[in-house]
Amino acid sequence: MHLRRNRTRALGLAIPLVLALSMSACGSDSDGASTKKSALPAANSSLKGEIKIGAVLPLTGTNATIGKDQQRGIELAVAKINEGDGVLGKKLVVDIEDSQGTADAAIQAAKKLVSVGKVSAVIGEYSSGNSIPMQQYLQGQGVVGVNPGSSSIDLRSTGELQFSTIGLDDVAGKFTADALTEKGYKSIAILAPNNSYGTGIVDSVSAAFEANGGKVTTSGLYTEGQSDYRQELNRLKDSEPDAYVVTTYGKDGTVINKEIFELGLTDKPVFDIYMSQDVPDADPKSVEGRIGMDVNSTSADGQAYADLYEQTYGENFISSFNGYAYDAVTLLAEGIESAGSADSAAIAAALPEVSKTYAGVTGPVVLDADGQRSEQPYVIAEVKNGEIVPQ
Amino acid sequence: MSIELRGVTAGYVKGVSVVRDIDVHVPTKAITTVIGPNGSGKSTLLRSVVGQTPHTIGSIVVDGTEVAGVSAHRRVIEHKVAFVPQVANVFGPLTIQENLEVGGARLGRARRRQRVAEMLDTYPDLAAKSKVRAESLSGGQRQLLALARALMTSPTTLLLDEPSAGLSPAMMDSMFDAVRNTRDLHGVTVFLVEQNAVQSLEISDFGVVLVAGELAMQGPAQQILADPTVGRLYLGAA
Amino acid sequence: MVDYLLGVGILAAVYAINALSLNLQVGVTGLLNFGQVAFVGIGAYSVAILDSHGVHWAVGFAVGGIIAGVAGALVGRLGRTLSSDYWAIATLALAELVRLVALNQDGFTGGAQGLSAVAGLWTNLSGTARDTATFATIAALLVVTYVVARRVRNGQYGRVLVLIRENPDLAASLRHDVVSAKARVMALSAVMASVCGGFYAMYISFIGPSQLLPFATFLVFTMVVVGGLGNTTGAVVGALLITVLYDGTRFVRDWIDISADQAAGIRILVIGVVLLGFLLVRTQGLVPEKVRTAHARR
Amino acid sequence: MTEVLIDTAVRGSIIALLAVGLTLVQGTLQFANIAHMEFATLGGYIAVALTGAGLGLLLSSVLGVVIVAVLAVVFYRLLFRRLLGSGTMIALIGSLALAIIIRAVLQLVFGSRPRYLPTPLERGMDFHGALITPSQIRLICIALALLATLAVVLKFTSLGRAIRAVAANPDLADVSGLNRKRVVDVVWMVSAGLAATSGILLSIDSAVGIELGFNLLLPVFAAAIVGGLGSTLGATIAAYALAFAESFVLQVDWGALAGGAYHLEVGYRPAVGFVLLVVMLAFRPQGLMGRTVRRG
Repeated sequence: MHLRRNRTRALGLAIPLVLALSMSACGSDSDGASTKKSALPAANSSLKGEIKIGAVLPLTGTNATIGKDQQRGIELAVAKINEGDGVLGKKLVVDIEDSQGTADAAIQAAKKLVSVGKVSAVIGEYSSGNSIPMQQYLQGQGVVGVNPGSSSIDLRSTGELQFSTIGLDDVAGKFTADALTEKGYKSIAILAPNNSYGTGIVDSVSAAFEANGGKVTTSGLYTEGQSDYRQELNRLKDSEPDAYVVTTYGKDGTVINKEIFELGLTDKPVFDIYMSQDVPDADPKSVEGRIGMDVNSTSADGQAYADLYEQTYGENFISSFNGYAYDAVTLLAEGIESAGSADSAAIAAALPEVSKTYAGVTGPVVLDADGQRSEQPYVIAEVKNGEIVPQ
Repeated sequence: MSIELRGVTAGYVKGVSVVRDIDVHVPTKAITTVIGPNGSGKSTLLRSVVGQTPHTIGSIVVDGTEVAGVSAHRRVIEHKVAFVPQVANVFGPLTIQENLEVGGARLGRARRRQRVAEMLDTYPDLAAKSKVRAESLSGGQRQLLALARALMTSPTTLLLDEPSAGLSPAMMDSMFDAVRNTRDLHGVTVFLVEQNAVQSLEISDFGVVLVAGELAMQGPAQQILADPTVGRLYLGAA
Repeated sequence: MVDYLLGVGILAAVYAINALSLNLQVGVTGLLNFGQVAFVGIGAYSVAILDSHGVHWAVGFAVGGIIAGVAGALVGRLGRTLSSDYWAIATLALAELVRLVALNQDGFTGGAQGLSAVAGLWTNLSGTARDTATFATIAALLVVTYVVARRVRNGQYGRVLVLIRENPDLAASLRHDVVSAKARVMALSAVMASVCGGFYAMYISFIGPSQLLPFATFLVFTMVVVGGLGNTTGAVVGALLITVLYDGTRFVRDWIDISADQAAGIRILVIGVVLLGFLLVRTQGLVPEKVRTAHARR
Repeated sequence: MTEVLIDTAVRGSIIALLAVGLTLVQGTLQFANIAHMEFATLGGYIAVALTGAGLGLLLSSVLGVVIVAVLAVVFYRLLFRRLLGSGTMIALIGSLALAIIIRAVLQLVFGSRPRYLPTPLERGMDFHGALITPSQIRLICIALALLATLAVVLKFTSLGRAIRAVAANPDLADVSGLNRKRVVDVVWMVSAGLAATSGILLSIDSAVGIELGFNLLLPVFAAAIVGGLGSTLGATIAAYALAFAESFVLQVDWGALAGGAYHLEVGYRPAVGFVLLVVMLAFRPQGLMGRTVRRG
């Protein structure tokens, strides 16, 4: 391990023009493996052969933090399964590919998994804009797809081989709107990223909140990857709502949270949709006291899982999304077990049935007629002393 | 001060020479004019002396020192060569005063100031407009400014590329006067290229004729002027 | 594995068409188009948008070709008074404008989400057979493009284009209509690029604004430079090599133990180093253009 | 409206610091350096690295500027001299390649997540109804001071005169005895230093990411071109004008013209620069302050 890492360094130094490498001493902390505290349990040695499934995650790009967290969920699930009886007596292997956070790279990665790896199921991705085309591609190839992180309602119609272990925005939007109404806010201003997730959540929250008799003063969509979002935030501020509702992705969230603080938006309540997406990356001072909703990772079985996570990686969940990835792997494994083969169509047929009795670490995952998770425990939380705590 | 060209071959692109195997002697404190038809390589020859043709072979000796391979700005500083190009011969966005100051960039501050004053004295036309941008000057004034700029460093050798190009007949006369005065007053060796062969040869001591990149003739200016072939071809004589 | 190789082959052929188009502009005519990806996008979006309204792909190709051709001609005319570096920046800005529209006009283009489930080719086949048929189709398309590009390059018109690159003043003084010649070559190249874009959208079943990022253009620039600016065969060779290199680096993480972030960095770094290396050490590329060596430029 | 002015001052300063450098290099070498914007990104990351190594913010920033300035000269001598020998087109593509390489290396070293300089989070101060943070005030002041210094140096010192002379007529500068190579070295150093300053100021104001420089590419080119390439005063004015336009079009209620209420999507902000750029290039390629039409 050490040898290999050194070789990588040497390779980097050999590349001409890499003057900046002088700074590599204070370099990257993005290597997931290196932060591990205790090793994952070894696989059961009686397992013979392999069953391979794929995963396409945003390991680089805007959502790299989430991708890394999803990868952890997968690692934990695989370790748990292989520590026990494996799948059909074989060892479960998950090939993880990087989607680079873009749709075409996600599809290319899926193509590689399908054509080289011959996998019968692919887990992924995180952004709806990537998950939707990827699932459509998988559907065309007759491969099962399981979405562990996207919430656009368009995922309902990607095909009968496609599933989600996370509740979609129609579920989340209703929950959010009800929470806002319950807190007594009469008007809200919404900011979301300009992508399919953002447009979806704005639509579903707005519709549900207005149905509750509330008013949406303005809704803004921001372009990801900018260095400054003051324009967008000033628009929210100028519309003078009772509360601001924001949902961002980590990378932009840090800048947005900083500017929310600087521009004094924190004088009013700031409600965060999927808090764990952006709060962990933000300057703690800028999000202190922030309220918001998030998916609830801690179900009955969840606490043991949370402990295992903490033990293995030496820190608390960095997002909520590891759990859905964990559930995606475990549910698929149970589906394969129940189908008795790794054939895509057989797995797809078995999954809804299996899901009825499956107790996930994120709670029950009952798949509806569209293969989508029909129940989703959410939680209202707030940031206290830099930690997200349930309210 | 004298210039010796021996076997000079020069061009802008490697392997494509514009002038070939030129041997020319430019005597000290004399005015020597190069004439020849368009495209005969007159300017290229001149530019090889100041070091502005990228590819030059042969020997160029200025005042006893080989300068081939020496960069243009060092030829100017160390070998006291000054050059006035034909077009783009002033710094347009800079004022007249600034143009002169750039010409004397290598002088000390006090010396530079003194030279600027001297130049403005010598050319009262320029003095009146010293704070004006050079690009707003007329063609003749520009040519004068270019000359003054070149003289800032008190050169011993002055190279002029078609100083009369584009000037009105009256301006042309004063230009040639200025060239001759410069030589007479400062004892400068002048090597110039001219389209206007008759007038330039009249103020010159020696002449050089280039044809298609090769040396056709050289000798005293009067002799060239009198040569019937040259006269018929380049001097517009009947 | 066969399927994956076919996939790489299809991708390489798509890129080769793109490179042939860019080579006509940059290599032959000296028009530094940094916005090539916009033409590709026009083709891809035309096919995808019309497909989502149930229109046959052939119509999509035709519409995309016409729009791209007109756009190309207009951009070519924009070059009238501009020096090459200004024009390059202008094309980059135009391409970014196209991307911005694609991103923000969500009713039309699907916005950030793009348009997915674009109908593929050979839907009556499946598996390897389908990939093989798709590969055969794009290969045939590549051959046609190659023949056209070669004829243009080696014909009278091609000589005018090279003259425009080497010496625009001379070209104008020889009474060549420089503006019109530029506009025509831009139009032709734009049509080629739009066809390749339409095909790509069908093959990958998706088009979105993230595919219109400038890096897509720069990748094709690398292909053209590596192959040899101005050489038609070179463009194809460069496209093949760079596709294999770029797609191959996807496997880097399978061989050495690095983080995904670093792997992504290396993939981009490889392209940058190859491009710069060729420009510095072997400017003429692998398959040099003949005229270039004879008249070295200043 | 105060918001628009603050916005203009902040963004205009960032763009101006980059645009004057771009325009200086363009003026002296007649080539558009696409990698120029990456000097800003480099500056930000080097400052991040140095603060991470325990140096103070001010020292890290100054060192960052110096390191980038030196690097730029190294790039110029090792790469661009040779590339320029093969023509401006090759140099332009080469600068693009360098930009890609710098970004890739930064991603390799720092990862793709944004980095922050250790500055305290500060609440904005009320300034005629809009909020401005102390770091923004510093940003504007530093930028204006640097731009003014540059203007004075260019106008009144012999170095400035030499730079202007080389920009106006490089060949004539040679035969006037100016050491053009040295002047160009200085120009690279100064413009890269200004770019790095811009990047560091932006990093302090928000964050530094891999895309920092690239996101500024077109606005900066727009400012430099609109200002008339080679004119630093023009570039400065154009930078602030562009920033104002970007902010203004978003504030205007375009719908009011038709009786409704419609504000342009904020996502279209970059389009202002693109459109300005293309319109300028189509109709007035010499720029607002440009005096001569360049070679076609």
